[in-house]
Amino acid sequence: MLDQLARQIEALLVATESPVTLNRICELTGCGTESAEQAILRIEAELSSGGHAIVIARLAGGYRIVTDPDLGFIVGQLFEGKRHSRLSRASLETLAVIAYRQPATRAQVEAVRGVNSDSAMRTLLERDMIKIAGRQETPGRPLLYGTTSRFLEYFGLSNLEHLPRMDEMENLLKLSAEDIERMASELSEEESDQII
Amino acid sequence: MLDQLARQIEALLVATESPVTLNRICELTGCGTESAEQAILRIEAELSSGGHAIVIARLAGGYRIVTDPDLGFIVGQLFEGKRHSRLSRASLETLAVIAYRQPATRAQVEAVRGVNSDSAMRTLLERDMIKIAGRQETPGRPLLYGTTSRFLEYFGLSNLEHLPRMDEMENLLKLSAEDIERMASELSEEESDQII
Amino acid sequence: MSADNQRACRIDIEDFEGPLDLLLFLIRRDELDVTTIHVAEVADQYLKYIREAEDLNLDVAGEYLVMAATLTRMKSRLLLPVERALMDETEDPMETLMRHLVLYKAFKEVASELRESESIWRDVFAPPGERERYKEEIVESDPGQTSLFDLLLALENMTEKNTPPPRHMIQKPLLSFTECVKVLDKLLSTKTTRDFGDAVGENTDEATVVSFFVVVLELVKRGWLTAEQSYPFADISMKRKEERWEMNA
Repeated sequence: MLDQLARQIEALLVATESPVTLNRICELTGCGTESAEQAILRIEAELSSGGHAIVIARLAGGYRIVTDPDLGFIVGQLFEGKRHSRLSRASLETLAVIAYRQPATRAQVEAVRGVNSDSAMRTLLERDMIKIAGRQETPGRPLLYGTTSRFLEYFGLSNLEHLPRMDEMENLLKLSAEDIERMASELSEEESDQII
Repeated sequence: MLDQLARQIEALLVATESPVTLNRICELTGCGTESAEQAILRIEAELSSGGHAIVIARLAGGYRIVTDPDLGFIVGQLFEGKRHSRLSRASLETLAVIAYRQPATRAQVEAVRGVNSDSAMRTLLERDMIKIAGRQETPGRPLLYGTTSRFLEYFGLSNLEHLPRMDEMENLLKLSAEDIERMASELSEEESDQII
Repeated sequence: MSADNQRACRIDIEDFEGPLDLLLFLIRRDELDVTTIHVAEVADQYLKYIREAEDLNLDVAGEYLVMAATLTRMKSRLLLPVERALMDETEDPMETLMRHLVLYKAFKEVASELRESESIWRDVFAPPGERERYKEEIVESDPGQTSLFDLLLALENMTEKNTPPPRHMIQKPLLSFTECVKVLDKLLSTKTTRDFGDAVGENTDEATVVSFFVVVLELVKRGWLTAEQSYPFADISMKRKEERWEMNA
C-alpha cells in the first residue's frame, strides 16, 4: 500500500509529458532527494507485486511511467499508422557519430562514415533526434550538431554516459581525432570547390 | 496480481490519447465484453488495494486511466510556471519576425504575419524573449522591439549571427542540410547591413 | 564465370552504407582480420566488386570510386620499392585506412546496438500526459529543447498562410431559436444531465449542429442552463437551471 509521498510521485510520473528530474520531483512534493529515491523504489515494488502493466523508466535525466515493453504488441495497435518508421541504417550510423562526437559538424560525420550524410542528417533534424548546437570557429564556420533529449528517450537512455560502450568509443575517437579532422577538412574543401 | 488480460487492458488505458470504448478493448485484446468488464473491475481493485495514484475514468463512452483527482494539487503544478512552457506557434512566428527584422515595431510584425500579434508579443515580453529597443522616429513614435540574450540561450545560439539569412528563409526548408549550412555560413557580414 | 565472380554478383551495392561498409564486408567474408589484412588482397577484391557492379550498369556512387582509386594507388606503391622507401618517412596510407576501418566498424556496431534499443523502446508507450486536464494552452519544454528548426518551421507556416482558406457554405437553413429551445426543453425536462449529442440526435448535419451549439451558448450566457466538457472535444454535458428555465421557457 503506497504512502502519500509515493502516491504523489506516482501521479507526477504518470501525468507528465516528458521525464521528470529528481530535483523537480523534490521541488514539487517538498521532499528530499533520498526520500524521493526511496519512494520511487516503493512504487516499483508495488507495481511489480500487483502485476501491473506499467513500469518506471529512467530516461533523459529523469523518470516517467511507461507501459511494459512486453505489452507493446497490444498497445502498438492503438497507434497504428501514426507511429514513426524505424530509423534507417544511414540515420543510425549518423546519429551514432553525432552522439559520441558531439558537437559534430556534418563534414566530421561524413569523414567517419565515408559517405554523404546529407539526407540522414535532415531526417534526424526533422525527427528531433539532433539539433543545431552552434558553429565551429573554423573557416566557413560550419554548423555544429548535438543530440536532443528526444534522442535519449527514443533509445531508452537515461543520459549520454549510458550510450553503449562509451569508454571504448571515446578512446577510439581520441586515437582517430587527427584523422577525422584531416578528412573533414578535405571534405569541406572539396565541397567549396564544387560550389564554385 | 493482475492476469494477462487485465494487464493488456491496463496498458491500453494508460497509453491511450482518448478514452477507449469497451468494443475497441474487446477488438484489440480479442476478449468478450463481459470478460473485459470484469478485467476492468480487477484492475480497479488492484490499483486501489495497492494505494496507487491512478484510477480508471469512465468518460465519453470509454475508459482511460488518469491520476486520482485528489492529487490534482500536485499534478497541476507540473503544468504551471511560464518559464518552462513551450512557445506557441503564434509566439514562434512573431519571434522569428522580430529576430530577423530587429528592431521591429508591432505593426511590422503584424504586416508580415497578417494577423494581430498583440498577445504573442506580450507573452514574449513576459518571457523575456524580446525587449523594447527604443522608438521609431516616425509619426506616433511606435515602440521598437529586439531579441534578448535569453532568446539566444533558449534556441541554443551563441549570437545573432547564427541565425540563417532572412531572404533565404522561405526556401530554407525545401533545401538540403548541405545547402542550409553553406548559406548560413555566408551570413555574418551581410546580416548587419540589412538591418535598417 | 569463376566462383569468385558468382560470389561478387550476389551482393548488391544498395546493401552497403558506403565504401567502408563494403570493405568491411569483403574482409569479413574472406575471414580476414581488419588489423592484419594485405592491401593487395583487399584491393583486388574491392576493385573486382566495383568493376562487376559497373558491368551490371549499377549506379556506383562517387565515394566508391574514390576508394577504388585510393586502393589502386596503395597497391601500386607496394610494388614500387623506391616509393615505399619514401613513404616510410611520412604516414603509411594503409595504416590510416586501417584505423579508419576500425573506427567505422566500431560505429557500425554501436549503430546496431542502438537498433536493438530502438526495437525495445518502440514497444514502450508513455501516457499522453494530463496537461489538458490542468492547463490547455501551454505545452511544456525546457530551454534548448526548442530548436532553430522550430523557428524555421514557424516561418514556413507563415508562407503556408498566404494560401486563401477554403470556403465553406452551409447549404441547409439554420434552425430557429424557438425550435432549438423546444427540443432542449423536452430533452432536459427529466432534470438529469444530458449530452449535447442527444440534443442534435441523428441529424448530424452542419446546420443542425451549428444551430444547437449557438443556442446552447446563448442559454448558458443567459443562465438557463449549465454546460460542461470533461476535456477538449469531449461531448458537452448539459443540465438546466430549474428556476431560470421554468421562468423563461
